[in-house]
Amino acid sequence: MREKETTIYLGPQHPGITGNMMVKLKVAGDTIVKAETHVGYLHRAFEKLMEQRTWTQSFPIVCRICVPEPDPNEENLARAIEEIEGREVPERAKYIRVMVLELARLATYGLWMGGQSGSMGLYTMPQWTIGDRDYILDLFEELTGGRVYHMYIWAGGVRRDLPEGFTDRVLKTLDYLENRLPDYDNLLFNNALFQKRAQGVGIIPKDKAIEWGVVGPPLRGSGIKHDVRIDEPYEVYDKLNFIVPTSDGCDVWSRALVRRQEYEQSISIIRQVIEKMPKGDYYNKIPNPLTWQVPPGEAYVKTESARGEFGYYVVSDGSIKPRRVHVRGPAYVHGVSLLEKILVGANIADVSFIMNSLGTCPPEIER
Amino acid sequence: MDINWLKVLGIIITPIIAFIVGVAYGGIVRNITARVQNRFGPPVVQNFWDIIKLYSKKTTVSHGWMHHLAPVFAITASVTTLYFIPVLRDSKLFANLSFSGDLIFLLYIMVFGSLGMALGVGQSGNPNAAIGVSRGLSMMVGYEIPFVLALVAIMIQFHTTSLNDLLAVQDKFTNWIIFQSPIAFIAAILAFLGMMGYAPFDVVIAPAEIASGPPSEFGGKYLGLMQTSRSIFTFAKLVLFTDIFLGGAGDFGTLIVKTFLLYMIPVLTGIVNPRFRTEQAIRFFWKWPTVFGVIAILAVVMKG
Amino acid sequence: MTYDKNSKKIVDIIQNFARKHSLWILAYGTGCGAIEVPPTMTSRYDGERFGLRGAATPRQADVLLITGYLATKTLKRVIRTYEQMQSPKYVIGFGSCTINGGMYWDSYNTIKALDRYLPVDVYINGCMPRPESVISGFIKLQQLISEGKANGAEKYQKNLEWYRENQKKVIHNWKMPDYNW
Amino acid sequence: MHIQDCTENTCVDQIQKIFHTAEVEIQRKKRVKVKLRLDLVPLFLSYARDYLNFKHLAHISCVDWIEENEFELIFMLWSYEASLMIMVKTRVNREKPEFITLSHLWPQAETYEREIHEMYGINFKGNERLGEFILEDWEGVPPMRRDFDTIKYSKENFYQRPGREDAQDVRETISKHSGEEVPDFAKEFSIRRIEE
Repeated sequence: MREKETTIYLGPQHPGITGNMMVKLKVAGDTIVKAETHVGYLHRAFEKLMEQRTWTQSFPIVCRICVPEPDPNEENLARAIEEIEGREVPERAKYIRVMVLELARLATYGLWMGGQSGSMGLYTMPQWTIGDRDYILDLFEELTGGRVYHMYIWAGGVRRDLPEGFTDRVLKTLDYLENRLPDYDNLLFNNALFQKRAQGVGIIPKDKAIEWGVVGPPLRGSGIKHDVRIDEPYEVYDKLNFIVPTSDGCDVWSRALVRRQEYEQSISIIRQVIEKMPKGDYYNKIPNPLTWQVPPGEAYVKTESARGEFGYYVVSDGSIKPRRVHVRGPAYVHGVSLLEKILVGANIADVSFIMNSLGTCPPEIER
Repeated sequence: MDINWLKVLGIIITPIIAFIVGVAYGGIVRNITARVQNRFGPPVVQNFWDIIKLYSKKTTVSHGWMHHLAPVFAITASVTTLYFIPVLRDSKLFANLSFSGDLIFLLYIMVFGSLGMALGVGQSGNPNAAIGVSRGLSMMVGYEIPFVLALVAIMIQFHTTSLNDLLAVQDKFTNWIIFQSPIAFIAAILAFLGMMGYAPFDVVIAPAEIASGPPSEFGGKYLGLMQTSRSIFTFAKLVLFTDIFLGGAGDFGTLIVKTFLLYMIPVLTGIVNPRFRTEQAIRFFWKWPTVFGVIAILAVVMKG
Repeated sequence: MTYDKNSKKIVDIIQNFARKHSLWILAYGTGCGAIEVPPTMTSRYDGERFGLRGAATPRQADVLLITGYLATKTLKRVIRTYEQMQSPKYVIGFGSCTINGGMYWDSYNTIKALDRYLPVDVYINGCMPRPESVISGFIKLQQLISEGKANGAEKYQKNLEWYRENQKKVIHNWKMPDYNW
Repeated sequence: MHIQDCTENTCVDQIQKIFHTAEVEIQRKKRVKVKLRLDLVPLFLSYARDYLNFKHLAHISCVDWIEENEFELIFMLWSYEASLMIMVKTRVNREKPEFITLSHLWPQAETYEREIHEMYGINFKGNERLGEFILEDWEGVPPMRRDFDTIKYSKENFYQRPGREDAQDVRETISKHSGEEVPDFAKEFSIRRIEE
């Protein structure tokens, strides 16, 4: 006998949904038969707006595409413009950029740990990690003036040099975060209940992961060693020592393990960056931003964000405004087509859990 | 007719005390949780403000009469449960309505509130609430089994189904039932974790999964009634467990200490644990707690 | 028994005091401002000190926090959500884009002034507002409540036609999704 | 044939051997640009996927070249083995934009197609889920086309709160309020408004 199917709308107003989107679920008993995502609740038409703004005015726009981690967006646009224009970036600026990107990664992983455990009812973890994430935001605030949106990475370098004694404060924060890791382990990663819930849930098979276009930690959690930082090194990642952790479980648990190890890797990367950072210029000055014309050309640049590969396709037609900026966020695939596939057969209790493990973030799906 | 005025007075003030203690416990728990979470936490009286606010809200929704009745069912069940539990031992005022078969009666009446809720929620038509209720009923099937087994073991051991008789048995510290039949206590305390609805057994109200479960569609006064009922029921359960296992209490000071310590078991477990899925939770209850319950009965029967 | 004016007043004071100290925020991240709500509620800034708490469903919530710009698609849901909430209810406009469109002033898909569509009690400006300013916005709301001035819901009921007219101007197809609860 | 260690140059040679009409160039390290006729694109993509091992569809994009009355479709493929990206570019007529769906090759192509359909109005034959995706109840020109004027639309449809006009150049406003003198080089910028 078939069980009666009910339709459940998960969102847009729902405490379990990761952002403003909706998943329409057809449920038989506790098992999901069909999932359909509905997005567009956050559409601000950024790509259209960027066609109305000058190149420099586009920077405040792109960082708002991904709220938890805005820096890869600025990095992408800056690198795309530099590639089209052939503008050199000073060595010091490259190191500073890597430092900012990795700090943003740490902050995002803090947020992710909170979201992942909050989605299964462990409310102590978000309180700790989001509280600790604030110390990173403090660093950002000192460096850039903004807690969440930084607009720090510009075409040609970074907006300002590091303040005096900043690197010491970064190291101090890193020490603090590293000392907190055993606490996180005890509460979340070594928690038998978390393992029990995460293992065998939300499986993305290895061959399907390639076919479905999975990126970032979910891809590495399916056993494929792909990281833009290694495969197509940008900035100074080729001069730094770090490993790309992978795990073969293909489930939520292995994705969690990958992220947990990357957290440590990021800390080590920032330490290396601070050690190796040269002195010198931090900004290759651009001409008057209101009349600055970027020569015609196109570029596709990629950055590895905490949730996967961020791709920007930028076209210039030689005017003071971009012709087209097309953003491909990691959640674009994860949040729509992938989610619809792996939710089928899952338990209704695991929807929010799986969404968190994929890093679904609606603002970058619809932009 | 001879009216026992003391009993009437007891009936009036018992729920009030239960409400105040229950709500205060809620506030203290929120504070303890906050301290574990590295923060300051709300004032201890926060839960009173919450409940007053809920009662002062205007309610404009209606989903039919069962929807109105559901919170009333809940509060009736809580208060009735409380009435059949002797709050203080050897006290005329707080002996309430306990009679010789009250343990068995309590087993039934404790379920009543959830069933009433189920009926009311069914009428609201909210799928989240419906799922929440079905989860709640499955969970109940899970934790009732070890709980009943533990109580049966105790009933056989002491040849009584009356709480007052059980209290009489535990006349001194070493005679507490927790020491006389520890295996039954283990089974019962594990069931108690499920009963209190803290993590890892809070699937019923899991916000990230089904909004807030059964109360999804209840706001304002309804939610206020349900919070009141929850506070009273929490207190009732704590007193029940204190009476059965910890030798009851002769005065309010002892009662507060014992119930509070007992309350800390589910609360502290809840702070550091995520929640089980429904089927995982039921599997848990039917594994170890049930085994302990059966062992307790076997031990009693063999001895006896 | 005679009707005593003072007694009603005392009840009012107690009610307002309770309302003021128990503000349940609806868990609805309507825009990017939702990223500053977790820090406000968690260990560093701890909004629970002021009686702020999350509420899972609109029926239980008191405060609708509009965290940023509203796309017209979301506006439709937000109106629906707002009307499901039980009064007294309050709306907080969070971020510059709720006030005058902010940086989305020329976008074709976002509304520019929130108070044309929903009655806003308190605006918090900034993009993003820091958690401190969020908390200060809530304290302002508490002040308004205790003075009895946070009456956006009443305004909405009285001027429903004006609000509806504005809403329908933006939402072309005024057919709400088929909820059956 | 299977290319395990495909570099930019071998890749270009391989493509030119099979697709004679394709314009292939190395844009930079790890980027190969291929310009193709519209009808050859599906063939080329399945060839690249199955024989050149470009398994990962990274991106599908669209650019409106209104001056040439054409849309440009761009497909990005990534090869995990070779760490190489090829960018396949093709042009579609703007009057009757049509292409076929790629969702049988890559399931996630469906999402890209839905978005491009909605934003540019390109019809992907075979994709069953075209239709409302991001926008709701949208009438008129697809918004990402160049001939759609977002400023005009938002002024007509949304209430614009007054008081923004003078805030377009912050510097000017500040100097008006506080009497601060604007330096000469800054005056030149303040003439140019965003709206022009």
